[in-house]
Amino acid sequence: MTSNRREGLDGQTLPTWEGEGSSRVPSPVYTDEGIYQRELERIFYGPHWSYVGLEIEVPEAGSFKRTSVGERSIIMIRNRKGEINVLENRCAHRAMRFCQERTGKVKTLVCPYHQWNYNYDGRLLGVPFRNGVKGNGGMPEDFSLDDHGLNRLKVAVRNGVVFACFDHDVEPLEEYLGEDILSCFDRTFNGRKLTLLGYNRQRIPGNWKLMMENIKDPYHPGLLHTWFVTFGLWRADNESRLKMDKHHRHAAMISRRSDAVTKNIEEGVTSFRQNMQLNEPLLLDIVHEPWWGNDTVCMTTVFPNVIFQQQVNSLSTRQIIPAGPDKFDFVWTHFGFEDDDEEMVERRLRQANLFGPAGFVSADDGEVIEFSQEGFEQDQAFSTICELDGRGVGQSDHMVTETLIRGMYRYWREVMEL
Amino acid sequence: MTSNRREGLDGQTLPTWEGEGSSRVPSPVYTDEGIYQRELERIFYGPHWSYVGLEIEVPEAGSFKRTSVGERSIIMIRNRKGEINVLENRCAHRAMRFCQERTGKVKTLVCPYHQWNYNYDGRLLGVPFRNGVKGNGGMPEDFSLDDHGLNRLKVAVRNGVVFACFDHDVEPLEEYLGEDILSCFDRTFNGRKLTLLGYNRQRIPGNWKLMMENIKDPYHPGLLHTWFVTFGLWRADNESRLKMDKHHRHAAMISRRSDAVTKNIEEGVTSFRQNMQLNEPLLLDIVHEPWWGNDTVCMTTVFPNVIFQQQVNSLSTRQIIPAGPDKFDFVWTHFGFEDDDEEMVERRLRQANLFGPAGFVSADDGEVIEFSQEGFEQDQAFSTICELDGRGVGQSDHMVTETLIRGMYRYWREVMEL
Amino acid sequence: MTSNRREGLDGQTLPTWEGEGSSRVPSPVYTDEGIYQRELERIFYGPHWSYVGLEIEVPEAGSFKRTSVGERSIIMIRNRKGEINVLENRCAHRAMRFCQERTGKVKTLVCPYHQWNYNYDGRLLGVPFRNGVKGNGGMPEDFSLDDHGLNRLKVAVRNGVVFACFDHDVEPLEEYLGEDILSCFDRTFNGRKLTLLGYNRQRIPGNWKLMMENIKDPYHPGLLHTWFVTFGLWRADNESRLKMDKHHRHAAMISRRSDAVTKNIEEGVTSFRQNMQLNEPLLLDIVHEPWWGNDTVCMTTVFPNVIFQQQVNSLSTRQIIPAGPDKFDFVWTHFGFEDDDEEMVERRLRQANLFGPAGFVSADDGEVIEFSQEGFEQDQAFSTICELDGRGVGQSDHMVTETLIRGMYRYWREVMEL
Amino acid sequence: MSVDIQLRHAVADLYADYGACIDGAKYDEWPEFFTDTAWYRVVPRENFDRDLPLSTLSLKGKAMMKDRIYGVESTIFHAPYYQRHVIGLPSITVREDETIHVEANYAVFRTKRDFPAEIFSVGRYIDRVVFEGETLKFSQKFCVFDNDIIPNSLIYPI
Amino acid sequence: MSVDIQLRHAVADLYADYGACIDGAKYDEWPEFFTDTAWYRVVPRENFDRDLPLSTLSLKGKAMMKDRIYGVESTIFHAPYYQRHVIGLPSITVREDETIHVEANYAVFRTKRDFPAEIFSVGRYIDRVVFEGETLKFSQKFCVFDNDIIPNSLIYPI
Amino acid sequence: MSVDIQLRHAVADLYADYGACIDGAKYDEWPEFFTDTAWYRVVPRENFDRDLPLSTLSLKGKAMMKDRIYGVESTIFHAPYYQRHVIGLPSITVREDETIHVEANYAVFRTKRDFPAEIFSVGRYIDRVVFEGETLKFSQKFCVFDNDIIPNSLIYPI
Ligand code: FES
Ligand code: FES
Ligand code: FES
Ligand SMILES: [Fe+3]
Ligand SMILES: [Fe+3]
Ligand SMILES: [Fe+3]
Repeated sequence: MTSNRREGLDGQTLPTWEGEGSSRVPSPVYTDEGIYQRELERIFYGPHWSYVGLEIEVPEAGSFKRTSVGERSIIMIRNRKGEINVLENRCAHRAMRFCQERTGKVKTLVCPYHQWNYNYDGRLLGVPFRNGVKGNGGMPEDFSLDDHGLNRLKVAVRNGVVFACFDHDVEPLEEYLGEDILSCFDRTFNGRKLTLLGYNRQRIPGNWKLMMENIKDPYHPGLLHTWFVTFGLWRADNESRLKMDKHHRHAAMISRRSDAVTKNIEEGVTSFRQNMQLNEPLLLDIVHEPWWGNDTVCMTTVFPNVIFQQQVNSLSTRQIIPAGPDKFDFVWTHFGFEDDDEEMVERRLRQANLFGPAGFVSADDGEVIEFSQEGFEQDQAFSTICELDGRGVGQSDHMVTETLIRGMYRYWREVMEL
Repeated sequence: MTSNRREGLDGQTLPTWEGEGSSRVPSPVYTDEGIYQRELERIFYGPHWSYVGLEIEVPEAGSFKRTSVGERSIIMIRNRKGEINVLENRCAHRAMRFCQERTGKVKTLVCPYHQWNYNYDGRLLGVPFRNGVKGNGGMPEDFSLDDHGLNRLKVAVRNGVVFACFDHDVEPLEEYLGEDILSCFDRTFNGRKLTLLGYNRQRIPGNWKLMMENIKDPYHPGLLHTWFVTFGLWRADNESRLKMDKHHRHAAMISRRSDAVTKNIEEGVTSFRQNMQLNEPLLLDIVHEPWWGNDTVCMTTVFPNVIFQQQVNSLSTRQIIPAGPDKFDFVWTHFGFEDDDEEMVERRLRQANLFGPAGFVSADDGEVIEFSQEGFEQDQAFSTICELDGRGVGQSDHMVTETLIRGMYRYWREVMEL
Repeated sequence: MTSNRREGLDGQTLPTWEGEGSSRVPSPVYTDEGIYQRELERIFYGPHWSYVGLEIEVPEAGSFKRTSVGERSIIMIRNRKGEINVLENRCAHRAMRFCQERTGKVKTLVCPYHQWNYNYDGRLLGVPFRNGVKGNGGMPEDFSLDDHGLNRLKVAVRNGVVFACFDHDVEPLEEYLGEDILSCFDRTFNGRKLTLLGYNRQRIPGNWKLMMENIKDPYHPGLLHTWFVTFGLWRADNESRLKMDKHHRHAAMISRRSDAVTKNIEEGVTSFRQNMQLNEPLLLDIVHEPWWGNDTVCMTTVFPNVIFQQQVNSLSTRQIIPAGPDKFDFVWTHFGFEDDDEEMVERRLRQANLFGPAGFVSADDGEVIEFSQEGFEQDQAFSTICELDGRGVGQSDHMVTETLIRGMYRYWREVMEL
Repeated sequence: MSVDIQLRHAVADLYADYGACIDGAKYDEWPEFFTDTAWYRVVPRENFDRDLPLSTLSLKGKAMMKDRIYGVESTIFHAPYYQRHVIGLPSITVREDETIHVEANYAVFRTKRDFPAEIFSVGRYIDRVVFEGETLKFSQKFCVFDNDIIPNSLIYPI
Repeated sequence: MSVDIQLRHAVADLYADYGACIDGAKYDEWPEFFTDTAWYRVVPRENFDRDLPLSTLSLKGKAMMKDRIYGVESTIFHAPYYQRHVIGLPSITVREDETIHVEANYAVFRTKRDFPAEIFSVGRYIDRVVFEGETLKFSQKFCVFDNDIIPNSLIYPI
Repeated sequence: MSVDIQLRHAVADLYADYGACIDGAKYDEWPEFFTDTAWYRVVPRENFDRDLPLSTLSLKGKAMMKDRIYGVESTIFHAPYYQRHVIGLPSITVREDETIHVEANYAVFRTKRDFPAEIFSVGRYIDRVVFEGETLKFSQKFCVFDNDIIPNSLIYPI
């Protein structure tokens, strides 16, 4: 895969949609470099909130975590007031991405090239030799420290989760999420103190939206993920609800595990293994937690860059960091709660075997995304067909639908004007 | 070498040919991304037959082989009637390049993402939950399985060799090859059962046409390939004939080994080694096969993607799979005939040491192609000079000519309108 | 980092400068592929002298060294008259970059593909089968050897240093350098015989101009390079002079080591290590050489591709070979003088530990260039601020200034018309 | 305590055989390199160095390892690939309590169809071994990998 | 049969010397690592696993190996490059019939002028060795490589 | 002279420990692998083969090595990275004069934050070792690297 730009002599390939709808997504939406650049501008750097981390990752004043919003490197850092700032990791002097460690604690933010020095709020504190040396040189009269701080993003913190946005005119986080999605968010993040279990990082060679599709697609788990099917963790016939915000950019898939697991030949699901048995039942040692209510699974996709996972006892945030139209980094942050006992911690860690780059029910998601990308690359004239349960967009109380995907692309077309 | 696109601020570099002829090929023909995209559209996906394999590679119903035409992944598969189909390896649902193994045998073609299920003819047999689950969801009324099969290529099979084309309006294979080339083809492939000896795969960092040029260039073997020269396998003074189809896109170089090998200082061939002797004469243990007639070598280039090799007792097909303007994969399939005795099999395998990525007379072809590409990359204003034996195009009864190369580019200019 | 081309649907991003000046350099100047292509055309292949090597690297007739000017491979070779030629490494026949070894000695320059044969002046001496074989083929009547030699660059040799230029209308080297820079050049290269100590090669993932900036930036050494500061090799308060040619494209930073090394908190230089002591004082065993005069350091940047280093007893040329807007190869050639005694050779070799890819005061230059490039990549709308000592351009007798950088970009804007 | 020659050779053979087993795709034999209660763990160096307990894969006991192999071979869809282990010289230390600690650097190369070989995982084995009768087995095998990102997915054991 | 220490060390030295010989570009010495009738083969894992007899290179007998070296050094034009072998721990098995079978994983890195090192070939040596007097020699050396494509050409022995 | 088993094992341990020390970022312990007057050198194969005396790094004596470590840890600004050494089987030769010469091929992989592992340096150790009492130390260690360009900078010891 050399370049994704399919620009021929005959000019740029623009995506041509069949009709007004969003049920048939053309290949260039996934492969075109120009479209991707507009996505960065309008989506990742536009009025959309991006997940950047958890408060517990920066416990004290000066504690920082380096990550990215879109392709731009940023620093999440706690100031002396205990507030969390998100600053662009780029020195105002000569563009240095000066922060290279992933996490740590600093007194001030110093760019080593010429030791320009910023505080936790990104304010430029000083410039060496600003007034010259022995009367020579130095910065001009009209140079003002205030004009050359670090680029500061708008920040929203809710119940320990940190979001940021380059566009300061973005609506408040709560409005951005909308009532339904907010309630799913608050179900997991209700203010309890979180505990950090660790990270998994993978690079997936596919367009970033394919991951969003994957988690907005309740159709595939019961088919692709044999493990799910066989142990009833996810089945097309499980009780479930699908929710979206009013713009249809975010979604939540909520489901409950069925107690009786039966063969369902009638729907021709070949991935069900009747005779499959675990040698180690502990792998699926699920213990109900009060805050779940009846639901055993809640997967929330917050556009554009994060998925909040509750799969029985396994909890994680999954962050998307795009790196061109044809790949993205996918960062898993697993967590628990302060009041988890040892068994529960162990249980969350054990169930983590189902997820992440090696997970029984996640490793193949990365693979199918890669193969879909290959399919788009090989034919720019192709369009997908996402018409399960029709061509419209709306809430749903079952999982035999691609409505969430159509919803995301309806919003995408508005924003991208494509 | 980052990108091959030489598009400057001052707009796209188009190839500028000197005059009407095709004897001076400008650099962008080998390096420009836009030109390459048009080649894919008009040549590889247009009305030209591409080699995809040998019938013996898919012996039974359900046996398949995955390969590519241009950059598009395809599946060659035998159906229950014994016919060979060539299907694009891309699920109609969400573009999955679902077939990942190179070869095997399957009951049906199933895309694992949502288990859409296709038969050997590419027909969509079924879609899980098509009619919904418990009355919920499912595909729309107007959804028809017939509209969503795998993309099916036109197929031509001749004497055990399989060709395919995305454009169903392509002329019949026999017309496409033309009488002269067809006779060369039939000389080797006369209906005898073939036996598969194995594969060699190399990635050559050069434009795909440079490989075609190399095998249309009877000028170089007597100079570059010391091995050839010294043992008289290929010499400028050997008897030979050069043929083309009427469009000059295909060619055949036919030659016979000279019995007496003499120094030929007079032509200043410095690659001749007078005192060179084999420690192991078996390396050149050549045994004449009746079907050869008088000719010991027949190299046939079938535009755009295959070379059929008969070099004394060594037989192979060499498939070109382009991967950008600056590289291609080159796949060697060595074969023999069912009635070969053990010695002959052993002989073909031994002579295979002369060919392939490590071959005494082929390894350096890959190298010179790489270095030519480097030369084109470094100067977009350069043009080659292919004027040995003039500037015209025509058959020839000697090897001191570049007419076959001029022929290919004359055709290329017509098709590409450049 | 896939592609540096930031071309969105909304067309090409052109650099927008704040005002007429050159003190605020916009990101695309460092990242845009189209701008880079124009740089190759107008700067590297235009009327500018590029360093290609030292005379001692090609001691005898037929001795050659392969290197590059811009992205074009060239051969520096000595002919029988003892003159040095610089020839483009590209066969006139079919573009072969035929010279692959880095250095060596040859009788003639032969392209192995078809054995076209060139002499040390690049003249085509012969073409195999030019007159055909047995009356067949051969080159056309009007084929003239003189029309198909190797592309020959204009060459200038001064006191053992070799420069070349693709544009034969370039002004003489001495005028090109101008009086001030020439005197710095002649200070080191005064005609003494040089001795070759060896090479270091590194690939730096940043725009090539960032290296020029780095050596035109007397502001950073006293801050970034703790080693310098602490041992007084380079301090903002050292006596120094900054010179430029009249176009401000070249520069020289001349400085003398201060004897007394004192803490300089007043300027808030945190990189000074009071308690730092060498376990092995030999690392800084500096011995004054008569030709220095009072100056201990002279760093000369000759636009566009070379830096001449004299840092106390360590001497090197540093060649820039660009490879796209986002990276370049940096080749260090360390040398001494024929009359160096053993101790001095050993000393030069020992002090080489300070420089090169692992050097105490150079390794971090490569790093900061990489991080600056990352900063430019992440925001095309960013501009640097190079306003230390004002916004103008001029000579200086102190180091608290970025005037040399502003000078280079003033010239760059003229040449590039951007 | 000093390391006797028998042990050195037994360890060398164990690691050679272990790599050969996986690279040869004999996955069913893989759990047999472990004791019944062994802990097999694939963990990013980041988590390991920061004492974060999360693993990329954490299998406690041979039973769980068998489930993993079943999962890999029968339930996880993935592109086929070859693995190739190159394992460095192991360092062996026998503790007071007679437990045998072995560490070794490794590089695993992955080859997917139609592609060159690529670096898949590089890191360090931090293991414990015990003799079960004549044969040496892993009672602990931690694969602590340096590579900061996993190239899409990790299917087979490392 | 058990593997005695002398043999272990002789094998270790053989592989270390073999790699050093090639990486040091002492190609003329290379055939001397083999018996007169040895079979040296470089073969894609694809062919090997599918029992397809084609090799990328198949040299039977020291004479043919010498011809290869002559061909490489005097007849094949190619870009100069360095090779670097990193060979893993060998596994040795002595069969009933006293033949000594040795297998080892290898990674070979190639460096071309002006470029970083790259993975050139990774795979497994599947060899047989015999003592000729004091010195151990290869009577069979199969280099079964994983990498699904060869980066342009393969010139020197692996 | 023949190489006795003790020496073989001491050498194997030395190289395993050396790699572990660097990869484990225990840089302060690194100089302790050398004698007081040892010569540590990182040199491009190009210079080495052409007898050009320049090194990328040339540290004569343990004192200079300590200065290097101080410089690396306290004065050179650079991106953080992991190193991982995979070292091949060493060849040991004891000369007439009883000096012990050891050579071994190595591959060092570098991992920067947010990136996959990459080939950082491949080459050959050309070393001399001596016993200081019980412990084996390097009196010379030349790291002759093949890779024709260094990926930006080389900070830590190889
Ligand atoms: S680039 Fe940050 S201080 Fe100069
Ligand atoms: S992508 Fe093939 S079935 Fe959905
Ligand atoms: S390409 Fe140089 S001689 Fe033909
Ligand atoms: Fe899934
Ligand atoms: Fe050829
Ligand atoms: Fe510097």
